[in-house]
Amino acid sequence: MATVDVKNLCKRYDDFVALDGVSIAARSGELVTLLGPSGCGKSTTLRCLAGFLEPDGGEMAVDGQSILATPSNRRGFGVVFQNYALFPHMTVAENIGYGLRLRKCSGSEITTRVHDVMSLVKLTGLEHRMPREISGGQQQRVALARALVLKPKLLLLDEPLANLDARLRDEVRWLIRDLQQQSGITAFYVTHDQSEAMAISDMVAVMKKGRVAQFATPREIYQKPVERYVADFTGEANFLSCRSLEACGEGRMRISVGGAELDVDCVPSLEPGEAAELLLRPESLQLATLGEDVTFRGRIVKSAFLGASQHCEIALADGGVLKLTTAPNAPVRIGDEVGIVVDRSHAWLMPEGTK
Amino acid sequence: MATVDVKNLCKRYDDFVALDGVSIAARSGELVTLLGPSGCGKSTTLRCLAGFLEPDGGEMAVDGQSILATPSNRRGFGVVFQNYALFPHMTVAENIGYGLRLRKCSGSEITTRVHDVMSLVKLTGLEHRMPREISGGQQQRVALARALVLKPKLLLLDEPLANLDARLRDEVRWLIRDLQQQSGITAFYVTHDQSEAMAISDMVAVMKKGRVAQFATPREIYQKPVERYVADFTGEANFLSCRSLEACGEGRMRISVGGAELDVDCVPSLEPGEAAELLLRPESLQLATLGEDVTFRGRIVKSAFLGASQHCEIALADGGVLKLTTAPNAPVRIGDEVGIVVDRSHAWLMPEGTK
Amino acid sequence: MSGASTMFVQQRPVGLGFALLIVLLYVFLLVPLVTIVGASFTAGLMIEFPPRGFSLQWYREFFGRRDLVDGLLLSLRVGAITAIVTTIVATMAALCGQALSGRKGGWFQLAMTLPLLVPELLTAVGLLFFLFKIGLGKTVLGLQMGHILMSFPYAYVSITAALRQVPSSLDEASASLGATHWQTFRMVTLPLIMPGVVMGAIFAFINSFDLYTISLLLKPLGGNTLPLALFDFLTYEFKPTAAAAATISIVLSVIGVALVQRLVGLQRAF
Amino acid sequence: QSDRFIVNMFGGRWENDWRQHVMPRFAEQTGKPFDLDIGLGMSWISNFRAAGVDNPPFPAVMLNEKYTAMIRNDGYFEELTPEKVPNMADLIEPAILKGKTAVTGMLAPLVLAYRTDLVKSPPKGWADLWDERFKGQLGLYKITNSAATMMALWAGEHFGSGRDDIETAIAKFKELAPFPQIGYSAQLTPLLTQGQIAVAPIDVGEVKSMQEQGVPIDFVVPEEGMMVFDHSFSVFKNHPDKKLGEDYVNFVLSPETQLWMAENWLIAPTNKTVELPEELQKWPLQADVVSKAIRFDWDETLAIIPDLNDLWERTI
Amino acid sequence: MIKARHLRLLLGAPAVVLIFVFMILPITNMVEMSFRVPGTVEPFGDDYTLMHYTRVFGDSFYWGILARSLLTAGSVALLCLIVSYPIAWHLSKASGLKAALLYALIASPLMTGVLVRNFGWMIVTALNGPLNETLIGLGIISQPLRLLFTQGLVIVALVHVFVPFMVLPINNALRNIPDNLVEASVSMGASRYRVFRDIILPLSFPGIQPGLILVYVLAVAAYVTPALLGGQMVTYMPTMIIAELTGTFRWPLGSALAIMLSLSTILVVGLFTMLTWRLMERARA
Ligand SMILES: Nc1ncnc2c1ncn2[C@@H]1O[C@H](COP(=O)(O)OP(=O)(O)OP(=O)(O)O)[C@@H](O)[C@H]1O
Ligand SMILES: Nc1ncnc2c1ncn2[C@@H]1O[C@H](COP(=O)(O)OP(=O)(O)OP(=O)(O)O)[C@@H](O)[C@H]1O
Ligand SMILES: [Mg+2]
Ligand SMILES: [Mg+2]
Repeated sequence: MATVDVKNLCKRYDDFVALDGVSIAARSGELVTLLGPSGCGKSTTLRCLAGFLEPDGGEMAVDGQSILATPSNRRGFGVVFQNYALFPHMTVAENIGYGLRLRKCSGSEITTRVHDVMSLVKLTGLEHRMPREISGGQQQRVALARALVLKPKLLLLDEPLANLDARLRDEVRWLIRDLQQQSGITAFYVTHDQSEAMAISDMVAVMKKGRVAQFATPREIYQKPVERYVADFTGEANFLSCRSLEACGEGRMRISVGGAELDVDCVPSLEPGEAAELLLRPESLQLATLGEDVTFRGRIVKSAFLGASQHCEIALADGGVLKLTTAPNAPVRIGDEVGIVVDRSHAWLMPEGTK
Repeated sequence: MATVDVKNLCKRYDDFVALDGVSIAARSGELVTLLGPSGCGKSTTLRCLAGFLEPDGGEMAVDGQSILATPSNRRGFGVVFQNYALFPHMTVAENIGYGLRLRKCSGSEITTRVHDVMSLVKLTGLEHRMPREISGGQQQRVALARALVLKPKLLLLDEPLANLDARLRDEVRWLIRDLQQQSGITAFYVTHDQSEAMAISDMVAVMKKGRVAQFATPREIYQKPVERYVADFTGEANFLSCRSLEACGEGRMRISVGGAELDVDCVPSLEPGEAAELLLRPESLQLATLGEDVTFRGRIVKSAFLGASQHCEIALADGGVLKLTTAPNAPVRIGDEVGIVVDRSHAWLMPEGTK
Repeated sequence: MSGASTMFVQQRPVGLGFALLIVLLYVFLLVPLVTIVGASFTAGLMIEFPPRGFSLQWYREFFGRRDLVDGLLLSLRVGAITAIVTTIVATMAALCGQALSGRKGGWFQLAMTLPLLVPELLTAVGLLFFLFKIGLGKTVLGLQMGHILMSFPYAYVSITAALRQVPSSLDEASASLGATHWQTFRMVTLPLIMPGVVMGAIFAFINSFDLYTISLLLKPLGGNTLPLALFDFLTYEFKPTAAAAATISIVLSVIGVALVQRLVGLQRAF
Repeated sequence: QSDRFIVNMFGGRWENDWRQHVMPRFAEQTGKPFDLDIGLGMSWISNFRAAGVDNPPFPAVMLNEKYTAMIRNDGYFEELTPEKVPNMADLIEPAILKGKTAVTGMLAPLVLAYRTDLVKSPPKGWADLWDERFKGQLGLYKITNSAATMMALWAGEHFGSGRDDIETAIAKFKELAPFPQIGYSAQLTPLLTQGQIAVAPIDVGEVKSMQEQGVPIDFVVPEEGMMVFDHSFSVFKNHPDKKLGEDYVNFVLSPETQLWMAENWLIAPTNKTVELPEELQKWPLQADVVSKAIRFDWDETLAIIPDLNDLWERTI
Repeated sequence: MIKARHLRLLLGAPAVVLIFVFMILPITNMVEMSFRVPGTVEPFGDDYTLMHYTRVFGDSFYWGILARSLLTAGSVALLCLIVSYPIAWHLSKASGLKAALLYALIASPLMTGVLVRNFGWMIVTALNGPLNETLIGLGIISQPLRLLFTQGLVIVALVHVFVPFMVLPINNALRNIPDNLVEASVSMGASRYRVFRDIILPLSFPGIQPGLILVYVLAVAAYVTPALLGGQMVTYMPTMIIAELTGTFRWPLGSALAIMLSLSTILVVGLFTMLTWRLMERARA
C-alpha cells in the first residue's frame, strides 16, 4: 500500500563498491524481486532500504517521501531474514507480539492480533513453543507473522526460503505470495533462485555486480533478456554465435547461424552487422520427427531421465552444444543422429556479451 | 569395481529405531542412490557402511566378504561429506594427498597422483590455497578428489551437493556422475532431492522411516511407484481416489474415476475391488484443444509463470485438484473452464495408502 | 563423537587407560579441596588428613574470631561491589567492543585485558603510589578500585563471548519492529547474554575474593580481607580454624555456582 | 582529629588478642573507639613512605627496630620524653632507642627449639647449628626476616672478622644449605610439629603453644646469648592525634599491659616494675636473661642489609 | 545512525577511564620511578639515571633469576597443557548434566582462593599426610617424602591453580572441530594416533595457544604460591621484586626489576605468538 522509489543507490564497504547506482521501483501492492548471484549486492540494497545500512549516495522514497533521514525503527517496514532471526528467548507468541508490545498496545489487543495473524499463517496451537522447538518451515512462518502483525507499509524479505528444503520451500513460497496479495502490501524479495523469482514476482530486478542489469516482468526477463548474463541466470539457455545480416521490421533481424538463415526478434538497440548471440531456451527446441522443418542437425552426447522429462545434449556439426528437454519416454540414445526444430517465435537475438 | 550387499541392516539410537531392516545392493560400477526425506535413515545407512557406526544387526558384504569386523580405517572406502569436511589447516594439495601420506607413499608419487586427480576434477592451480580460500563448488571438488585419489573400492557420498547453489549443483552433479562412470567405481549416494536422484542413478532406494520403500531404477520409481509415498516423494503428482472394477489383462485394471471409466496399468499385487488411487503425473495431463478426447473438466484456480513452463491448478467438479504444466505461452486465465486430456499409458494405479 | 566411539569399541585397552588417566586428573583437581574440607572437621588439635574424629569446634572457633569474621565480611562486601560495578562497566565495554571492528577492535580487546597481562605485583605497587597521590591511600575505596581493576578482564571476556553468540540480525530484527536501541538492549540483547553476564559477575566476585597481592598493599586502615586474615592466621597459628575458614570460602563459591545454575543454567554459562 | 583511634598490630592471634583483651582498656581510658591496622613491618613502611612525612595514616606505630631505623632519621617521629610518656621512667635502659624516637614495648626471645624425640643430644648454642648431627634437619629464616639478618651478623662476628664480614657469614650459611627458609617464626611450627625439621631458632611463644598441643618439643637458651625480636613504639610528629599516640605508648609500657603480654604471649617485659609470676619463671623473660641477649645496632645493620641480602640471594 | 554508533562507542568510556587511570597512569609512574636515583632519606631521589637498568641488565645474577622465573613459568605452562588436554578432551565430549558437573569440577580450583588451595597442598603433602600415607600404603616408598618447600611442589600447585585457564579454551577449540573431520580422516585410513596428530591437535591449537600464553603470564607473576609452598629455597623474580620494594625499599631498583620482568614476559609471549602464528593461521577455520 505504498510506492517505493530507489534511485541511483550507492554503497561502499571500505574500498569495495557493493552498490553502484541501483534504481528500482515498486508500485503499490507489487512484489518486486531482486535476483542475482551471491555477492551481487541484493542484501545490501535491502539493508539500505531497511535502514540497517546508510547508503553513500542516491535516494530512497516511500510514497514520494524520502526516508533517508528516518532511522530504522521508525520506518515501519517489516523485515524477514534468511535465518529468521527469531528471538530465541521468547515463545512464538511473544516473538510475534514483540512489535505490538513496543507500540504499547494493550494486553488484550496483543492477544487478539497475535492470534489472528497466527491463524492466518496456520500456526495456531504453537503459541507457547520456543523457536527451537518448532520446525524450519514453522519458524519461517513465525518470522513472517512477526512482520505482518504490524501491518507494515513495506515488506522486505531477504532469501526467506534459503534454509528450507525443496518441498517446504514450495509451500512457504505460495503462502508468502498469497498473504502479500491478500493484504496488498508492497514487498521486496531477495533470492538467487530464478524459479522462485519467476513464480511469485510482479517485477524482477536482475542484479550484476552492484548494478541492475534488467528490471522488468518475469516473462520479459525470461524471454527477452537484454544480455547474456540475464539469460544465463534466469534459466537453462543455449547460445549460438551468429551474424546479424539486416533488420527486417521493428525489432526483428535476419541472421545467419549454423548454416541456416532465420528471422528472429531482437533487442531493439541491436544494429545490423554487430556480433550477436542467439538465445534458444531448451523448451523452444524439439527433436524432429518425420517430415518436420529441421533447422539444425547433430548427435546426442548426453541424456538423463529427470522423471517429468528427459534432458539431452546434442553436439552440432560446428561444435556448438544444444541442451533440450524431451518427453520422459521419447527414445533418446547416445550417439544417435537427430534433427532439431526451432520454435522461431521464441528465439531471441542479443548483442554479444561477455558472460 | 566392487559389488556391495546390505542385508537387513538394523540400527537403534537408544530407544529410537533409525534403521529397521534395510536391504540394498549395488552391482559393480553402479551408482545407487538413497533417497528420502530428512530423518529417514539415509545417513545412518551410509555411516554403517563407512564404519562410523556399528549396526545392531544385519550383514554388509563387499565382493561377497563381510566387512562387519573391519574397522573403518581399513575398509578402503572413499567418503564425501555434505559439508565437505575438508581439513581447514591443510592446503588443497595437502588435503588431497593426506590419504596417500597415511599410506606412506613417496613424496614424488604423492605429487604426481595429487596433480593427476586435481586436473581430473579441474582444480589445477589451486594446490596451495586453503579450503576457506576457494569457492563452495571448488571445495566440493576437493572433497571428491580427496576420496578418488585413493582409488577406493566404494565411494560413499552423503548429500554432496546440499550446500551448493542451484547452478553449481548441476555442474558438480555431472562431474560426479562422469568421474564415477569413467573410473567404474561403485558408489552409494545420499540425497533428498528427487531430481538429483533421478538424473544420476543406476538404482534408487526410496527410504521411509528406516526402511526401503522401493528399490528400483529411476524410471520405475517415477512411473511405477509401489505406493503413494514413493510417488509423492519422487515428483509432482496428482492422486485421484477411484474404484478398481476388474482386472483386464496382466497388470492392468479397469477403474472408474471422476465419472469416467479407464483401463490403466497397476501395481501387480492389486486386487479388483480394493480401494485404489490413480497417479497422474502433471506431464501426462494436457489442457484440451478443440476436438480432443477430454477425460476431465474443471476450472483454473492458480497459475504461475516459471520461465520454461507454466504451472496451473485446476479444480475438478468433484472437489479434486489437478496440477499440470503447460507451455510458457499457453493462454491460461484464472477462472476459465477447461477440459483435460490424460495420457492413459502414463496413468498408474496403486493401492490406497496413507500418505 | 560417534566416529570416536566406534574406535573405542575396537581398541578397548587404550580406552580403559584413558579413562584411568582422566579419573586421576580429576582426583588431582579435587584433592587439595577435599583435604581442607576434611581437615576442618577434625576433633583433634592439629591440621591433619584424614581428620581425627568429627567435630564442629573449629567452626565455632572461626566465628568467635573477630579478625577472621571481619575479614570475611570485608571480602564479601568488596567482592559484591566489585561484581556489580565490574559487570556493568564490562557489559558497556563489551557492547562498545562489538561495534569496533578489525584492528581497532583488537587494540581495544588488548587494553581491556591489560590487567590480566601485566604482573599483578607491578600493578599493585603502581596503584599504591598512585592512590596516595590522589588521596585514596589506605581507604576502602582505593582497595575497591584495585579489585575492580583486577576483576574487570574476567567479566569483560565472559560477556564479550556471550555477546558474540548473539547474531546481529536479532538487533536488526528488533529495530525493524520499532524498538529503540535501549529497548533492543533490554528486551533482546540482555536476556540473551544473561548467562555470560552472570558468569562474568561470578568470576569477578571469585577473583576479588581471592586477590592477595593487591589487597596486601592497598588494604584500608583497620581492615583485612579474608585471604589476608587467613594468611596472617596461618603465619602465627597453624590450627584447623584455617581449614574451617577455607571450607567456608569453598562453600560460598559453591553457593555462587549453584546460583548460576539456578539463574541461567551452567551449561549455557560457559 | 579523626573519630577513631587507629594503631597497628600484626594479624592473626596478635590482632585478635589485642582487639579483645588489650585495646578495650585503652578505649575505656580515652573514651574513643579504636581500630587496628593489620600488617607487617614492610607493608607499614611502604604505606608511610607512600603517604609521606606530612600525612601519617595513624598516630602511633609499632615496628621492629629494623623498620624504625629505616625512617627514624627522616623526621617522621616525635621525640619521646618521660613528660609525655610517664612510664618511660621505669624502662630498662636498652629499651630507649636511638634519638629517643622509639621505645621498645615488647621483647620476644628467640631461642633454639628442638624435637625431643628426633634429637638425641640437644644443641647448646648457635654454633651447634653447624654440627653434622643436625644436617638436613634445620629450619631457618629467609634473609628478609630480621631473625636471619641477626643470625648472619652473629655468624660474621663469630666465624669471621666482625659483624660486617658478610662473606664469611654467607659462606657459613651456604654450608647449611639446603634448608627451608621461612618468612615468619610461626611458619616453622607446622614443620616442627610434623617433624619435617628437628631444630630451629624460634619465638618462645611458639614453643609454648606446641607443647600445649602435645608436640614433643623443648628449647635451649643459646650459650652465646639469645636473640630478641624487639617491637618498638613511636609517635608521629605530624599526626593530629599525636597526644593520643603518646598516651597509647604510655599504656603499652604500663605494668598491667606488660604483664598481660608476658602471661599471654611470653613477651619479656621492658618495664622494670613488672613482677613475673611463678609459672613464667621457666621461660627466659627475666630482665637479667634479657639483658644478656645479643643486640644489634640497626643503623649499621641497615647499611649492610642490601649487600647482605644480595649476597645471600646469590649464594644460597 | 552515525550518532547511534558513536553512542555505542561512548559506552566504552568508563572502562577506558578505569584502565587508563588505575592501570596505565600508575604503571607509567612505576616506569618513571625506575629511572630515579636511589634516595638517602626517601626511597628515591629527584634526579634521573639509567644506573638501575645497567645494573640489572649487566648482572648475571639477575639474569639467572629471570631465566629461572621464565623457565619455571614455561614448564608450568607446558605441564598444565599436558594435564589439561585430556581433561578438555573428555569435557568436550560430554553434554547435558554431565558436562555441567564436569565444568563445576574443573572450575573448582578457580573458585577457591589461591591461599586455600595452597593450604590444601600443605595438608596433602604433610609428612603424615594423605599423599605420603598412600604412597607408603602402595609400597612405592618406604620413608615419607618431605615435599613441602620443594620446587616440585610449587610447580605442581601452580599447575593445579591454572588448569581451568587451560582447559576452557582448549575445550572450546575441541568442540569446534566437526566430528566428520575425524570421520573423513578415519575413512582415508588414519589410525587413532594419526587422527590425533594430524587433525585434532593442529585444530585445537587455537585453544592451546591462548591457554599457554595466559598460564605463562600468570605463572611468571605468581607470588603467593612460591612464597607459601616454596619455602624460599629458590628465588623467583616476583619474590625479588617484593623484597626490593617492600623489604629494602629500593623502589627504583624494584621498579626496574618489575619492568625487566614485564618486558621479558611480553618478549617471550610476542616471540611465541610469532613462532606459532602460522599454526594459528592455518587452524583458523
Ligand atoms: N560488512 C561488509 N564489509 C565488506 N564487504 C561486504 C560487507 N557486507 C557485504 N560485503 C560485500 O558486498 C558485496 C555484496 O554483498 P551482499 O550481501 O549485498 O550480497 P548478496 O547479493 O546479498 O549475496 P548473497 O546471495 O551471498 O547473500 C559482497 O561482495 C560482499 O562480499
Ligand atoms: N546420534 C543420534 N542419536 C539419536 N538419534 C539420532 C542420532 N543420529 C541420528 N538420529 C536419528 O536417527 C534418524 C535417522 O537419522 P539420519 O541422520 O540417518 O537421517 P537422514 O535420512 O540422513 O536425514 P537428513 O536428510 O536430515 O540428513 C533421525 O530421526 C535422527 O533424529
Ligand atoms: Mg544476501
Ligand atoms: Mg543425513
